[in-house]
Amino acid sequence: MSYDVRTPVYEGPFELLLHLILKEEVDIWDVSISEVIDRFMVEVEKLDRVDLNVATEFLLIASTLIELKVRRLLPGAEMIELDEELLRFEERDLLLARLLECKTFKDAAKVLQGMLRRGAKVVSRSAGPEEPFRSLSPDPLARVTPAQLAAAAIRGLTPPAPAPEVDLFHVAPIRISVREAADAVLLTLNHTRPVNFRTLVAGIDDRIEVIVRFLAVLELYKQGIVDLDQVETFGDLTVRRFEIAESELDLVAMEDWESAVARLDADADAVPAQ
Amino acid sequence: MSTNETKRAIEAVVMAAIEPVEPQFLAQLTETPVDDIEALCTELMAEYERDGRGFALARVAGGYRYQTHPDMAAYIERFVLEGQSARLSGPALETLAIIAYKQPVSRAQLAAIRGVSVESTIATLIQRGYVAEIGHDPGPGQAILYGTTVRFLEQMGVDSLDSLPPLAEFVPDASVVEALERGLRLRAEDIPTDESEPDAIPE
Amino acid sequence: MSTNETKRAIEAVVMAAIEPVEPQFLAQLTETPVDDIEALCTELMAEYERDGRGFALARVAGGYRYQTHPDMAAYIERFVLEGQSARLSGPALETLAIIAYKQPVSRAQLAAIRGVSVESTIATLIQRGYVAEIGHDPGPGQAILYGTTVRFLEQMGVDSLDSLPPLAEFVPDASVVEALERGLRLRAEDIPTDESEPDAIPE
Repeated sequence: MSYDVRTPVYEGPFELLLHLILKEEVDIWDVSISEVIDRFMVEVEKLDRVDLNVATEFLLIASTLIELKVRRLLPGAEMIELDEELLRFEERDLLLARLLECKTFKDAAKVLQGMLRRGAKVVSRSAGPEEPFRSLSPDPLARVTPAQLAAAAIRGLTPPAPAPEVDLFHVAPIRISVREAADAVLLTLNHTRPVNFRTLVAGIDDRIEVIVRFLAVLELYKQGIVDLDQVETFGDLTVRRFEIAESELDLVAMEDWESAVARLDADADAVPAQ
Repeated sequence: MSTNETKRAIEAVVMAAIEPVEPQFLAQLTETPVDDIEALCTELMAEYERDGRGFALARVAGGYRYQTHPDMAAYIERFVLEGQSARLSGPALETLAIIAYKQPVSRAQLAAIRGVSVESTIATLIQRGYVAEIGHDPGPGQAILYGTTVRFLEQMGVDSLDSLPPLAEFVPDASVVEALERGLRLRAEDIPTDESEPDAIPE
Repeated sequence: MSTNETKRAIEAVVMAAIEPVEPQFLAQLTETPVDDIEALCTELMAEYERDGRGFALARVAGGYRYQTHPDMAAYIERFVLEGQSARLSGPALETLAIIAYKQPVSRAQLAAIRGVSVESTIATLIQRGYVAEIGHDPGPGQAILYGTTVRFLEQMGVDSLDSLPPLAEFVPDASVVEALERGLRLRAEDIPTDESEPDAIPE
């Protein structure tokens, strides 16, 4: 593979990870954690400019790797519950899938490059019709209004690298606010019978929504509307509604959560689902 | 109209055009079935090639156009001099590849696949005219969706997106998958044991 | 270079050219005496006529060009009236708009703003009669400066450049301002008033 003649400059964490695994044959698990980090940092330092988004992604990948590795080293690994084990495989597979996708498009790009290069070797006819036919054709500018010209000028004068925009894409998945989540929780807890937290989030697939619901439960606990109980560490969390609430539901306090949720969601956006 | 006359008309019209001429349009102008137009164009292509012409008739972006013969690139390069726009960077090419195969695609989806922000590469691709905003996501975010342009097809010298090699051809082969799996394996037990696949064990 | 190769090169270059190509230029490009070029072009003309091509190689003022065969005039008329050849591409319109608003402007400045070579776009705009060379940069490079023509104003339906809509509050990015300033001795009114920023003034 003669592709990598230049000093490797990585455009992103996947590319770096691909390089570490495929080219340098680093076995992420056979080397020590510090070595993984060192090698990662050496490569990161080669980046000629620090893009905050890139840096964040690098951190994310690095921490995922370390997390996977640490879990393996932790004592009592044999006792890990089955679904946690599965979850870990899921994380690994997710990373693997993304690496494969990255590699697929990297290779596709090489072929496109070849096609573009071949395409650049030919010049297409663009002289158009000769006179007197040329004068027959309607003048293309006749259909352009001054306003369209001004718009074209602005388009043309707008530099290639646009100012970062607030991308609202990440807002989309949020379908529920803490306030709404609290309503939903209270609806389920209309008796004083304790309910398992799992029940409260049953049927919710979106991780963020689960977290929002958890935040709602915490807020209700803080406000003295529900009680929480957890018999053993990592055991199930049970939620029980007080028969007589210690206070009214404070809606203003609920709103405070929303900015936190927005941040949380922005973070989640950096780890796109599947 | 005789076949010969139709062929001449095709040659004249395509010569006068500044962008690929759709066969339907040629059919309409010459009052000839589209299939015949396609057949005649194929004949013309073969004739130019046989006669060793320095130009060619090409089927590009859904139509026919005259272009210089690839063998003549050296003269054309000298002729157009600065005409060649700068090469695309690796990241720009990879982003272009994702857009070409996954369109319509949003910036967030592109960033997810690339693992980095794609702001500036998209801007470059739009400026080159290879990529354009082709719509909005109907979902709540109303994210802008990107796709490739006719100019992209023209530059690539292909007739349509279907003429691109299928993405499946680029899916990494088993050895790459295996190397990645090895690199990312969770624990010692994940390594296949000696009996099953001794090669898989890293030295 | 073989005679055949020279002929192919002539065909390719004339096909790619927008304006008629001078035989001297072809001679230089192919390292062939001008007389031979003329002879080869005469051969090509005869070949196309013999093969009953719908186009012809013609010797016009300024050199050789491809044009449609006179017999095909009826088709070309219909084709041209349909207006397929009468579209200004997005990039061409943008370049024209930049020239209109920022004239006089050099090719290098346009290329810097557009991020791509503007050779062929400018050629098209000149050919259309919208843009003309209106002077030379007094600076060392003596670069050709372009501006819009009276014909441009007529087609836009405005009396003068002042009648074009103002670009409102649009403020070009620093990189565009820099590109405009680079290599061009500034007209007094263009010099940034902020004297504290000597960097903005070209060397």
